[in-house]
Amino acid sequence: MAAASSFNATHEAITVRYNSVDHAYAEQRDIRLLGFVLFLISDVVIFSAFIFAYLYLRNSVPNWPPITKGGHQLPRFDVAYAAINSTILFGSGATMHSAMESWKRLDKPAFNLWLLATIVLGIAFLGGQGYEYHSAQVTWAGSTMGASFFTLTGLHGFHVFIGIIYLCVLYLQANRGVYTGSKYFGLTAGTLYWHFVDVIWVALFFLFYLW
Amino acid sequence: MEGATGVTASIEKSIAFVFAIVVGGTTSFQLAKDWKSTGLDNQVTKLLLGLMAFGCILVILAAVGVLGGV
Amino acid sequence: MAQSRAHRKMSLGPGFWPVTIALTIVNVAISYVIAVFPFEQLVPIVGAPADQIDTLFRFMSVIGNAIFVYVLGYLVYFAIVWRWRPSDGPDAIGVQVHDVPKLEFWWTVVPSIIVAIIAIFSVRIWAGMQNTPGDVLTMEAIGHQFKFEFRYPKMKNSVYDSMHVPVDTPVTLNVTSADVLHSFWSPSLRIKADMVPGLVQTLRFTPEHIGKYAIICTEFCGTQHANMAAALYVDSQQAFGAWLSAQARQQGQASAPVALGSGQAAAGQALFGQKCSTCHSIGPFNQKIVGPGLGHLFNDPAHPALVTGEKASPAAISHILISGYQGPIGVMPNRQANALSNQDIANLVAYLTSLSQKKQR
Amino acid sequence: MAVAAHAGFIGGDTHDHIHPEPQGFIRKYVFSLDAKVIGIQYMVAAFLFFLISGLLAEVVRTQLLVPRGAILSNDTYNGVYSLHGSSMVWMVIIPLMTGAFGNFVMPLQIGARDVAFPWLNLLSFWLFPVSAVILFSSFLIGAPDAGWTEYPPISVQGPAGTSLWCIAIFLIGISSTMTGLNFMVTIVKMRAPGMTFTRMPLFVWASLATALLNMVATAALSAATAALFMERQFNVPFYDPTRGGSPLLWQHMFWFYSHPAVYIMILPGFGIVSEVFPTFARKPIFGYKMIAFSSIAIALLGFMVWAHHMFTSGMAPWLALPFMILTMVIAVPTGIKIFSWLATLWGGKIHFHPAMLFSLGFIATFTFGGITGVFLSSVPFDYDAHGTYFIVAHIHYVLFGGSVFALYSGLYYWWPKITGRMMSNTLGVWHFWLTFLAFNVTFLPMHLLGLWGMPRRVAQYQLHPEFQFWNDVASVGSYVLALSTLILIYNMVQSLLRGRRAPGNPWNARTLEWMTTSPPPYYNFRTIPAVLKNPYNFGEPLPYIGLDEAESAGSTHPPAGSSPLPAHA
Repeated sequence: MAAASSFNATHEAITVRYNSVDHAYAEQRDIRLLGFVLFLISDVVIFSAFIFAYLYLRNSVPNWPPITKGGHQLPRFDVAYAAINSTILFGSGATMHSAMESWKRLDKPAFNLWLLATIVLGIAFLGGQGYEYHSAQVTWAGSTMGASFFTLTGLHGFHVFIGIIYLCVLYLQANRGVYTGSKYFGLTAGTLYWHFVDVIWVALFFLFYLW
Repeated sequence: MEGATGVTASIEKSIAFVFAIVVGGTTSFQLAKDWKSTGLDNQVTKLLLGLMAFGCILVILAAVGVLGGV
Repeated sequence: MAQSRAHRKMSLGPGFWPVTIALTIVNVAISYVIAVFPFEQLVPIVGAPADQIDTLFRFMSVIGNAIFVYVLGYLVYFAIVWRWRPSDGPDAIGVQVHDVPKLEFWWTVVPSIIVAIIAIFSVRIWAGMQNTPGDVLTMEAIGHQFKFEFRYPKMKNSVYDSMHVPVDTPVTLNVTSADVLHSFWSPSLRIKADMVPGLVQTLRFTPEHIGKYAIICTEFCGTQHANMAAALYVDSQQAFGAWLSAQARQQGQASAPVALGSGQAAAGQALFGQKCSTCHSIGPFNQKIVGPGLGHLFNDPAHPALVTGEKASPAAISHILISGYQGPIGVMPNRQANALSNQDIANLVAYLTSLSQKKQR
Repeated sequence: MAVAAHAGFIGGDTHDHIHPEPQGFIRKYVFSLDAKVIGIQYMVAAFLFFLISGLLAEVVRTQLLVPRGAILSNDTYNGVYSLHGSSMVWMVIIPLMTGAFGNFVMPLQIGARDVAFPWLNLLSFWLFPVSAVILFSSFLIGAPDAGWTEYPPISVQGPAGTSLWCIAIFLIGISSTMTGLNFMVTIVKMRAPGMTFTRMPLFVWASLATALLNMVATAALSAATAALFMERQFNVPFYDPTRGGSPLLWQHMFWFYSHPAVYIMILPGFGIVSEVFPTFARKPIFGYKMIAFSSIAIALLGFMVWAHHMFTSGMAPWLALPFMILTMVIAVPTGIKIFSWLATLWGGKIHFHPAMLFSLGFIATFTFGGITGVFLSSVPFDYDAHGTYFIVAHIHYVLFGGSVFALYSGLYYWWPKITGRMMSNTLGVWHFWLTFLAFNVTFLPMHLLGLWGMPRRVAQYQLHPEFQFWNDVASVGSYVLALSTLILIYNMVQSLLRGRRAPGNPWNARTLEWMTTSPPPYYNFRTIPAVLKNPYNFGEPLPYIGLDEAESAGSTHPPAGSSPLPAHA
């Protein structure tokens, strides 16, 4: 009977699926991981929408930076300064990756060190952004350049801020023993999130400073 | 904000250049080490690390004046 | 497999072919009606490209009608013929057929071909609309809340609310907006373009039939959007020339000073009813419709001065009527927009002054 | 049976539920984590908003009884139709399609105990009534007046309530994104063992396609409304052309969401019809794979056609052509679905249950709306019809004649499963015929009005009093439409109060949700069944093993001589 053989095949697949002792956790982990990656994708769409707005506004005027009503052209953003700040953020991505690798090697002290380094670098980046905002010559409401710049970098800065808080929580949880053995999905998610925040900055750095 | 001029800008660019070499090198090394790992999380991580290395290349290009020059 | 072979031997069901033939006859009949339906009598057409768009619409209607009649016809027919009958018993099931790949192939391919034909037809008409030769008359239409402004080359001032074009002359109409989005549409032109502030769009058409047609705003633009309209006059060449010179004469006159003393309050009252009462009441200042009430201009405590800050006087009122007003209270169009002659302005001032005097007594 | 002995092992038992069964009224019915309860909450709330926005529609039709406008000032009227549109789209149809039926039916159909992230689901739901209240409260401070599309710059200058509109739409957008994400993970990861993608019921396929749209497209809406809010409140230039912004930017961002949103509103409806047809025609769905594939094709193509709403807006003219052609291409997968449903009817044993009637009516009206949709995708014709009542007619043929008919069909179909009570078929049949006739009387004349010269969003048509007759016909039709809804309400109430108790599987349907009691227990299935085949093979044994005997009692097929389908009306 076709039905019977198909049942046997299904049955075997199910047996394999439930064979692992930790299958419940593994399954939950897979579900959460997929959910988290999809969340990152929808976040990418939000950034993309604002980036589209920026490109559209930029493309709809003959000069960029735009010329104000008074007839003077707005200044470009400071590339050299932003380049340093960018490397700080990218560096925090590298330290985060090292932290995760230390965790996988079960090297707790190295993990703590790298994670703290990541947090410090993240705060340094935010500070650098704050200084740039403080000394900026364009304003949020003053021009389309200011509108897209402050909206996008502000949204990104908000993500960095949330990320720093998340990393602090992870630091506390990891040292309280919330994560054990192969059960450390929170750390995976934190790493992915932090890398994602870094990569968004690559796009913003290119769009606002280099182009 | 208006870019810093003269000596300040050169110093800033040199710092950025050195930083970017270090970070980009580290990232590329990490990427190479993880190259064969599997699983959704690792695949995404590799993609993101690659893009970050690309970001470091952008910084280097900016520091040597290929990109972002007025 | 066995099932599908069995199904192939089965007939298509009782009455399938007669129904198909009947639906085809219905289709042909409706297609004929669509083809000869005098749509241009319901909404008269001005000229190219309206005729082509009507042809496209007829063509798509014939095809769309054919698809709809077959779908609806088979839907009803299948539902009746294959209905469950009590004699079938409660557990009766239908013919267990899952797939007929050949059929599915054809109902993917045939609609693809049909939409391809519609697409090609549309692209051809679209391309023709882009390439209308000759810019014999190039003019501008500008949307305002809630008026259409028309600008002609060589004419100093704009014309409001009516657009005149000469027959058999290709017209290039550049449309834009002074404030918010509007849309320039004439059902008789069969084309429209949104009027976007800061952006100029071009419409091209060639009027072929003399007459008066409607121009309508089809993009929401504010409170009075529903009443934003204008008239499109297709004139004979001579009439168009006469209209142009009359405009020039009127505009010359309009630059002469207004003789306020010659105003007639009664004529002003009639004019107020036509042109002002959609926005202004003759009650006190606070009795607003769109703009303030104008019944007590000289003696309302809520209205010590005009909205411009000047003290109310016949000269100040006529100034507002001439130049219009734009400020925190709202926007009032200027004399061109309201098509006010010097005599009209004098009459209105006389009427508004008389209102205040009446109240004082 | 040997199979039964394996059951516990195959699916695990009720203890592996994601979260323990809550106790107490609040945790059970208010802040419930259970997808079924959340689905019912969505249904109740959205139905309430349906009545409110339906009332707003009646106000619109009453206003247009006479050319000068019968009852309202222009400003009030503009607020009324804007809120009618906004709330029908975001507070009624989308929540009913994904929130209500998606939450109640989809996890049952894939044999899951719940959705992947119950807490996220709870949050998604509670954002919905909150945003609806914010939306409706905009009436208090000046309702948004620029229609549901809120094109700037008029929306930037619009009444204070426009900012509330932005907040409400932002929040409902976040809620939609989270629901999409949740459903996507649920469908990809939590299907019962053996339920391969080609064994999923078609409503699940439709939900999967919808989840993709919800997750990706809605994020663009959130960005667009956030920017509009910033421009209104903080004077940040995005859309105001006098300050370097672009009104067209909004249109691009808005339609990048709102075109896929039409598919969010119709794809689950396709799924519902694809469930109802086989059950009441007692036949397998014709062309299962093509229907499933076309859902995905429509979803993907749906991302690439947004600018067909902007042919007259001032894009570069040549850009219109690719958008026109892609839009026409969507007609092909949609046609495949319609032909497949027709073929499903052929050779069936069709029972005219109200659910079936609404699905049949759906085919008729949706086909009509689809055909006018192809008309509108043709650029030259769109130059004429854009922004007129022709558009109003088209959108109602696809959103009322399409989505709402499908929702009614789903309501009659799953009502016994949801409530455990049967509804009156006679009243259902009356409801269908009144709705169907009144719907066509209301919206068919609008095609004519549009081409004749009546623009949409007008509070008056005093310049064209000749439009009055057909406007009055439409208004009378809309009143009958409102009355027909009262029949539905009466039917639901009498069913809840004294309806016959529903068996687990009243229609002898074959998808998994009918393999448990009505209403389903908290954990859905005592033991998760294994799935052997596609569900639609009537005349074969049910393709499930490991079902709990007590729960699925009376649903093994065919139970000779028992529980006939409900008699005809």
